[in-house]
Amino acid sequence: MNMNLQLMRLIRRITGNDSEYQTADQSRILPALRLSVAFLAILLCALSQNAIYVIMIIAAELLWLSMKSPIFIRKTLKPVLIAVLFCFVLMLPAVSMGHPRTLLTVSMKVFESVLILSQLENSVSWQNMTDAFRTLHCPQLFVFTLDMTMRFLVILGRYSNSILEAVSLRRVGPDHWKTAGTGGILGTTFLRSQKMSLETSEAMACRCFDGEYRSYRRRRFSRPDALYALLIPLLIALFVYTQQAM
Amino acid sequence: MHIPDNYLSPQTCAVMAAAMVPVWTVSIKKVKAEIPKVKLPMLGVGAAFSFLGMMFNIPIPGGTTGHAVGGTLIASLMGPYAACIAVTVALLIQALIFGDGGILSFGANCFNMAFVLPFVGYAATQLIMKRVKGKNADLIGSAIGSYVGINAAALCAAIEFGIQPMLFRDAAGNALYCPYGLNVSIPAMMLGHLTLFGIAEVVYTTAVLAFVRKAAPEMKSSTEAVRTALPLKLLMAALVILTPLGLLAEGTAWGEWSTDEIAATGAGFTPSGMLSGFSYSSLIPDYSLTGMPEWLGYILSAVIGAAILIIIFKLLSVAGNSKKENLTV
Amino acid sequence: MIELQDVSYRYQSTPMQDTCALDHITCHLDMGRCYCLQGPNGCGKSTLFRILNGLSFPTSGHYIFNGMEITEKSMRNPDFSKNFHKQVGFVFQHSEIQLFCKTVEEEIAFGLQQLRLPDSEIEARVERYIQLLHLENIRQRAPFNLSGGEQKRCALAAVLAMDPKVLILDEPISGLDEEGQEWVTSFIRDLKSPDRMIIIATHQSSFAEKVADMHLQMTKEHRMTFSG
Amino acid sequence: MIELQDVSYRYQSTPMQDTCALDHITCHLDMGRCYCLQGPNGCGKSTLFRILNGLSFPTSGHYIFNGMEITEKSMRNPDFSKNFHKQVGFVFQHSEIQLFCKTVEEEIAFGLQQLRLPDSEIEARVERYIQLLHLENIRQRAPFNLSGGEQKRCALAAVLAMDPKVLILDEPISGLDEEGQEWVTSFIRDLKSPDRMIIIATHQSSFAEKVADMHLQMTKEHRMTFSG
Ligand SMILES: Nc1ncnc2c1ncn2[C@@H]1O[C@H](COP(=O)(O)OP(=O)(O)OP(=O)(O)O)[C@@H](O)[C@H]1O
Ligand SMILES: Nc1ncnc2c1ncn2[C@@H]1O[C@H](COP(=O)(O)OP(=O)(O)OP(=O)(O)O)[C@@H](O)[C@H]1O
Ligand SMILES: [Mg+2]
Ligand SMILES: [Mg+2]
Repeated sequence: MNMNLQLMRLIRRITGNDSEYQTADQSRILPALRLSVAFLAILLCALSQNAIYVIMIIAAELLWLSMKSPIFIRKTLKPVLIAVLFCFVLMLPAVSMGHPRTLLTVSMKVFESVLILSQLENSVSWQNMTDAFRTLHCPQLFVFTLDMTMRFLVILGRYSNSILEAVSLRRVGPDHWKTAGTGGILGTTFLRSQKMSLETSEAMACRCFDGEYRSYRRRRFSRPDALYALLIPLLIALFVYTQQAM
Repeated sequence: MHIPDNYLSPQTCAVMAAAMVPVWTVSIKKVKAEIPKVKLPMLGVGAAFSFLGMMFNIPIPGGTTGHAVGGTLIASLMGPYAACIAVTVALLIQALIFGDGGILSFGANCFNMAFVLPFVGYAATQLIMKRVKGKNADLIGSAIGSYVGINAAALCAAIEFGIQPMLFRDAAGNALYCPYGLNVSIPAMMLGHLTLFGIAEVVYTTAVLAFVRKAAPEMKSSTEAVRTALPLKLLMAALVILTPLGLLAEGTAWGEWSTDEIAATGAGFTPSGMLSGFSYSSLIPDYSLTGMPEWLGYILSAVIGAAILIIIFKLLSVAGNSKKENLTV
Repeated sequence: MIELQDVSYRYQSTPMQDTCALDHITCHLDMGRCYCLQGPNGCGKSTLFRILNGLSFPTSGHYIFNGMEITEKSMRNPDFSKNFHKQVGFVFQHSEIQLFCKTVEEEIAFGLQQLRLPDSEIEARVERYIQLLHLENIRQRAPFNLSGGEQKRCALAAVLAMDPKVLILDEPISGLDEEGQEWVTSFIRDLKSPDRMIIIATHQSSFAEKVADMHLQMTKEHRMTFSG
Repeated sequence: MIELQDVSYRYQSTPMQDTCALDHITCHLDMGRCYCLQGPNGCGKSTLFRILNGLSFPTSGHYIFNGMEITEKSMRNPDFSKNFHKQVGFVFQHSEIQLFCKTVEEEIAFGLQQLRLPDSEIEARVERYIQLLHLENIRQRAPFNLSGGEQKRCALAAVLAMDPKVLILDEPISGLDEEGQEWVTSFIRDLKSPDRMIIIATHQSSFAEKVADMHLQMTKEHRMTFSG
């Protein structure tokens, strides 16, 4: 039963970070645009045959990151460091197998792509992410499923949190497996969260939801967006230049 | 089993993504037609199940991680088409929100875990269920099905890894992406999945199924209607045959092109110089990189150095008051 | 307008065990009236409301809305169900699960957008209901981070803004402060009109007395008894 | 017994933006009293209760319970926190998120088992509270499948059965039917004793009048003003 609680704590940790910083360091750029630029940058880096392009992207990303709040930086860098460390350890044997360069190129590219993704995920909330996929004309069913999944996870996290609090209030005895009695707690939590997310979708239906999301005061394509969009030709030009000139 | 970006060549990723497009199209059509609208939110719950299973991942040698996927589980609850969509969504969330598995390799990850796994798992499940009689036939079927499914998916991932060094090398003969051949990747991948992760998937699948059967029988009701139609079987066969072919074709073409191109430009880029330039000692030695204009090297080093310094100081400033943990039970 | 013919409902929580929630209910509800439904805990009020909103369907019996029977099958037709939901507004008993948007403003705008109203109209209505329900200070906040009473206000605003012909409110004043309770009372009174029906479940007799034309009473045995 | 010294609380929803919920609250609550806390929606009642229960901690100021300060650090000590929770009972505003067992019976027995009471005593108390709160018909049901009022009763039973010295009830009668409201009123009156403190938040003045010795009033500005 302690394992049950432990699992729920884990779920809370996994899903809880959404509500904590839901609008933290939110970027003012259209999410769809941000998603596209991030994708392009990762793609070009992967295609790049030399290191300069990748290093340039890393430099730009780091510079941008250094302007952010410390909390944001820590949140962003944690997954990056883990991924790079993991990659480095994995690729180390390759050096002795006659691929010395692979270690470096792959680690560097992993650093770059995880950094881009991590910044993206920290500066665009998941709801905006759903928006972005809608803007990019993904199938409705897909967007809907994405939305429902995130909703369920958020509800699950929030609900686990309050259940854990409720348990802590009444779990006043010494830890003992016999007196625990919370064996079904994880299952109950799942069922209950599922019921709650179903009810939420019912509430949406009651307000005439027909599967098509529209956003209130939909963001128009503004001047910062246009500037940001300039990154696309810039990235491509830089790519072409670095691939040829050096 | 999440393949991160840059372990596979962009070409491989493109082929895998292209292979997924018809699968996704068919799945969406099928789900729309066969699952009643009120049950659609269950897709989200399925995706969340899969997502949670995938959070408990353990790194394995060969460049990826091992974990339960729950694809067969969703397939036996809601059918393979729904499972395809649900796992796709779970993978997308992992890639975008948790940085697990790459964006470019998203197609490849979906191919393994959202296509091969649930469909193979479902087929195996159905096969077993027809042979076995009794109350627990569905549990036994799903158990074996999930084991077969996850191993099929792991094999696919291993092959994708393993063909990288054969197809993609730079002028100096170094692997551009994952450096391990099939002789390394297949044992590395399968060893874990035939044992630990295969069992984890089986346990996860049967535990949740048994739980759902007991606690929420209504969740299980929409499964009977789903049948793997003949066109899909054909499509599957075609994909199984065509995808590796496509990979080979793409790979060789690119490989030749890149060597040619590098040979043609000749003077500028010298991989070996670059390598000795910064693979030892610090990342950017002597404040410049061989092979690039000196001024650019200076600027880049300065930018990176300054940024890193600022970041370090900012991190130090919050190091003391570590993040508030919620009260634990 | 609304007709329930011998409606029963049983919750099938497990295959073995089912719970009766409604037992052979027959009644006829007309436009232009304000009904108050009262009854002890667990008598089936919320269940009845789910059926009236086409979220659950009678285990036996028929629910006829405006001459058309509402069944699981008919609700599967998206056009039909959207049209039905356009006419019926529902405030849940637990309003925290009824809120799903990023901000209070968007929450109120959601239904209006689904009705495809022009943008200017949407903005005007959002503004109006934010002011009516005193949500000015929290208009940009996330609904799930609000206090219980604030959530109820937000849910009320979101549904009332859509101006449905049939308005179903499950315990609309529980959790509201006294000012809010008074506001809801007077708002419902103003809302009454010949082409609108209001159905309210409540445990507060004083409130029921103030707003209702007709009282419906449910018993512990999940049956309905009328009382003028 | 309970002392709040200049307690403020701010919800930090984002690093940039935070919401004030309590603003420099100082008060002293004694054993043997029944306090009623009233105030408009969103004034901070539930937040105050979270702090009193050691679920949140003051952003600034001190909360002293029985001579010991309750801080995040002291609550991390399992023995200390268990001993603290043993003395304080709390019924949530949304009681549906407070229930976590498989059946109503288990829910009530959970806390009693934690207290290491003898089995016979546990059974007797469970039986007693099931009868007191009219839960006989639903004793074997899963709490999350109950109606709103039934859930509230179940949460009340689970907490009251533990017989804590300090009892904190967040809107205990909202969602209860009239019979239930009366029962809670009379039960709280009977419960009053020199070695027990009861703190209740409510929006219903009539209820507050009936049970409270002392009225605490909170304002929209998240401050506390006393009134005899
Ligand atoms: N999801 C569910 N599964 C099984 N039984 C349920 C479920 N929801 C409600 N019930 C049962 O159905 C009956 C009617 O519940 P309902 O919620 O309609 O009551 P209610 O009149 O709204 O009560 P309250 O005044 O407490 O809100 C109750 O006995 C309840 O336990
Ligand atoms: N999790 C949260 N995150 C951010 N702000 C919150 C959160 N919970 C409550 N608040 C805000 O804190 C303030 C106090 O909330 P609280 O729940 O304590 O009010 P309350 O007095 O209990 O109101 P009610 O009578 O409506 O229950 C409100 O302005 C509310 O919006
Ligand atoms: Mg109800
Ligand atoms: Mg409150």
